[in-house]
Amino acid sequence: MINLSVEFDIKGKPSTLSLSIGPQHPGSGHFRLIITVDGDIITDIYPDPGYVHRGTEKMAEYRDYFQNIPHLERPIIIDSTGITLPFCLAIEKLMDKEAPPRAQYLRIIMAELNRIISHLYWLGIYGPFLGHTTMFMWPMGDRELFIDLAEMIGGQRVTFAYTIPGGVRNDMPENFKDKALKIFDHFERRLKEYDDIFINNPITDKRTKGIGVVKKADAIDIGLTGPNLRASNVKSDIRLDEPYCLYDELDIKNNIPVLSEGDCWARMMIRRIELHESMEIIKKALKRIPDGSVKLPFRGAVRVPEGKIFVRTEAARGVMGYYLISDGGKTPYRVKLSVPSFRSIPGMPIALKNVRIGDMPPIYWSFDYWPVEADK
Amino acid sequence: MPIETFEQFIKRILTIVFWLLIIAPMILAPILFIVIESGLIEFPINPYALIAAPDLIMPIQLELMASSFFKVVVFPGFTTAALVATVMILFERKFLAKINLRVGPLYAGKFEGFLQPIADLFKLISKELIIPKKADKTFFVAIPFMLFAVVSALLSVIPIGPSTYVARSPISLLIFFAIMGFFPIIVLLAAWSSSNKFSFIGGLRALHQMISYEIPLILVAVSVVILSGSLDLYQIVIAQKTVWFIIPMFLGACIFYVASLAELERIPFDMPEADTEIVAGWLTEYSGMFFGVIQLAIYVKFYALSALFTVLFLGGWSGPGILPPEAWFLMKTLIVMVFMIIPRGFNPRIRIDMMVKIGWKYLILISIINLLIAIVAASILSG
Amino acid sequence: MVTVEVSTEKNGVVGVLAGKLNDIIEWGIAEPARYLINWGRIYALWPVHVETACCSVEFGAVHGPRFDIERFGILEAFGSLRQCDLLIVFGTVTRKMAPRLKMVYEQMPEPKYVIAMGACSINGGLYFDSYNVLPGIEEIMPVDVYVPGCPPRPEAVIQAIMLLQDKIRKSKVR
Amino acid sequence: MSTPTPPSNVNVEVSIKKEKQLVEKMKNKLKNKFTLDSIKPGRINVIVLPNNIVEVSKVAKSICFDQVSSVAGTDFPSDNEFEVVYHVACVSNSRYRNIIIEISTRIKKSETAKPVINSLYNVWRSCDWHEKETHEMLGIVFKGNPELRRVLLPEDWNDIPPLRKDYILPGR
Repeated sequence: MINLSVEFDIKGKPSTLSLSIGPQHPGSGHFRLIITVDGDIITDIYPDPGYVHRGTEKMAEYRDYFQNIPHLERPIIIDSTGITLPFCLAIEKLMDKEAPPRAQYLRIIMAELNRIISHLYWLGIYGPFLGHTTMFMWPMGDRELFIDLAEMIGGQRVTFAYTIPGGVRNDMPENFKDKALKIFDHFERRLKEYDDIFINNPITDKRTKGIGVVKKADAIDIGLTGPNLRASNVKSDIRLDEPYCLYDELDIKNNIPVLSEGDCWARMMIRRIELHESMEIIKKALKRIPDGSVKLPFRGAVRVPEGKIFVRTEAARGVMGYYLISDGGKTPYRVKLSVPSFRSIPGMPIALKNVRIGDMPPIYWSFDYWPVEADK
Repeated sequence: MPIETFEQFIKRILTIVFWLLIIAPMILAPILFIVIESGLIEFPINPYALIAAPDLIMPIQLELMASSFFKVVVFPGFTTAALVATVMILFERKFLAKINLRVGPLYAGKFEGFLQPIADLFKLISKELIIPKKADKTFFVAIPFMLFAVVSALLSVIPIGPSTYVARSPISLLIFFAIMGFFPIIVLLAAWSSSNKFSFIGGLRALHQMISYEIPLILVAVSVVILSGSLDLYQIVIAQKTVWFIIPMFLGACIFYVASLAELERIPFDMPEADTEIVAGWLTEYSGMFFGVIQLAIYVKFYALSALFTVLFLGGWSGPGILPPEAWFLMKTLIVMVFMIIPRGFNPRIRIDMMVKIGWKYLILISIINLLIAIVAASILSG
Repeated sequence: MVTVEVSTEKNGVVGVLAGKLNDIIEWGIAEPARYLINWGRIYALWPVHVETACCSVEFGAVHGPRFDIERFGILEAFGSLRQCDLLIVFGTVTRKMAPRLKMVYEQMPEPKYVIAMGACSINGGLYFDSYNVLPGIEEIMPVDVYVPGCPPRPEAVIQAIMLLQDKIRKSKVR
Repeated sequence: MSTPTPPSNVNVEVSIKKEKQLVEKMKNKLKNKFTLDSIKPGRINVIVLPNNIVEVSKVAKSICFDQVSSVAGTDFPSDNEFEVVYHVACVSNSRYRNIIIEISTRIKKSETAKPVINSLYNVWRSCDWHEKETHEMLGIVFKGNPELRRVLLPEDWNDIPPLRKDYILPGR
């Protein structure tokens, strides 16, 4: 049934060399970039995604709303709250219900924790892509601390399935706040060490500044989102523009970094600053979190009234949008995921044009492209 | 009976040795008796006397140790260097792990994974050797042995002690650099014969890198020659009796350090093997023991350049008499090697154009300044 | 590694002697050599860097300081697959990935080992009914150790490595 | 929209003021080339005919809707139609950043020909890859898209596009 003899031809022109970067390449994920190099300069880029296309959207039509939550978080398990939260919001809006305030705050805490976990993983891969092995190990080690925190609330290492329609699965334990603040203090110190060893390293500066530039107009035009867009001097963040989950009560106006360079360095720094700012947001949320129940009493299969809705939230990689059509049945009629990684694919040909082969891995990864998410 | 644990293995080996010791006299002694008594073979010393008086063996051993074969192959030659390299491979892995806040190899060997390189060696020996269909087979197979030979030759000119050296020549420094000139060619051949795009890019990068960094390396060596007044590495060590050359020529030592990092393809200059960019560079197609031999040769080259650094700047084998001079030499070399490993812990890799720019623009300029310093220092030192 | 073929078909004294000699060689040389080679393989499993799906996140965590798989001699993401001997299939294998994965497996030198990590690589897992996912990888390559979980915890991956080591320890050397 | 109490009618009226202004602006320029489906806080849903979609979207772009968030195609076998919705967000103007305009259009299915619609690539470059995906998943041809190639499905896929409702999952 499965054809195992597909030919992997890559197109090439005379006097240039075509290189297939991926899917088995230390500098690629589950993704292939076919680049044409003239000497050491990349002249042509042909992104070839689809190695992890698992038919999530089709399969979502066969699962009911609760079954869909663990199913829909699989595309991006390092940011699982980021991808399940808009789905739950969409269901709640179609049912015209609101989660209790404590649940909303818990969602904020979990989403920001996930943002930190995701950014740390990103930083951990960015290090070796620049040839810095220590920068792989340190973020991976410190990520475990935040995974511990998330595990305290969610009960799993990465796939929490924490947000459900009508609230969150369970309340946070009592000692969470103390432990979280302790870990944040520790991590603030660690971040300074990261700065010393990697971020402010003169070689990192030289290698990332001024390469892979995506200008503001281009960034808007090709549809970049999230940190990539904010690195190109656009202050666009759904948490601020269209606040969900009581983000508007937290006054996060100053917690959203914007840089104007639009290069590899800016995209790195945005995430580096967001690591810090997400902790600040969690601290604010922990201060204001009210008491009360954490979920509406749902039992059994949810029946969502007929309707269409588009909901978007700010996940770690950018705008996570869901277009949900319900026909009143047990299962959704159509779930369309608009994932941020998919929207950063067109950024690569622009950023990778006329750079050297050596700059390809850092530029590619500076978009925080997560192929599993993009392929759905 | 299958062996499953380490204890069983040791027990088996001991049993084999025991039985061999029992059986060997029973079979060998009569044969030896017949051979000696029949007078078919003339022995310089009566073998019976050897058994009776062990001190007669010493002259033979000394003669063996003085032979050039022993010198090339075992002591100051390849085996010593390979041993040091093996220790360094293990040390590098443990040291990097400690920087990374990890443990590093732990279970190979009962204590702190100290047998890890041996495990790697056994694995590589037993691994399948793949020669790609489109590769130039002759060169592809020859490259590991060529590297091996060149590296051994490199070691032969370095004097380890006042009387411990393989070859002494009035122009041994020149010979060292002449032999080092083979590396770019071998690497390019390796890259080309693999017929792999990534190999080829890696080979070209290595060529760029080695050629552009050999010039500052040689210019610094020239300044050492000016200070010592000799091209002989032995004489250079003797000339450092009063003051090590690292003191008048700290700048030169720094250049030499940076340039040898580039020459050795170590981070931050590891573009020829940058795995996230071009898979494994010119090593991409090598598998099994070919890879092992090349890696060993690279580490032995690492040792050779560190040894050269010791000879040129750290006074070679000179040191207080509490230890033999060879020990001082090896100790200094090991310290230099550790210093060459440290940048790997906290530096990203640089780009090829930056590397070429640093090499041609800055390092050559600074090494010419260093040459002037050397001239001034030489005039001061000579009074 | 060392195999000495002495014919044992002859009857009589010669046959018996040859059989004994074979046994002695097996006992004294082949068996210690087998142990030694296998011991080397156990502690030098270098994994291929081929990611098929999301379980690679947990494999990244396994390399991290908390779990540190290098204790077992496993290097972090290694350069070329020509020098690797462990293929860890990180989860879902799609129809587009399957031929590539098989190609990667075929390009690795012998001996090679495969760990199927995650429910998806065992039988399709969560994606059992998907149109683009292989129901397990055993139809394209032989698998040594299966690690269930979605995704498996790092401890499970370490256990899989230890099981694989056990398997290698008892295996014959070719 | 995120207040804990259910919003009263007065609040809704106030919160959709901006949206109404935008719709007025579009109506002035386009007369009756689109029909307004619904206005919710932050969401304007307009229905256009396939022929008018380029014109409408050009106007939408001129009033600062500059980034396509998603292009969602849906199969409605009961109506024998495909629905294509462009969700267009505003990024450059902070005043309208909370608003998404949903331009939806419906294409009739036919037994013989593939469903065809004009691509909006020349209006918004950001819809390029979304259109590729929709083309692949539903078989809708976007006329004017420069490179409608296969992105997600395997090279040897020769079944009907998987997101159509008459494609049954093999595992079910």
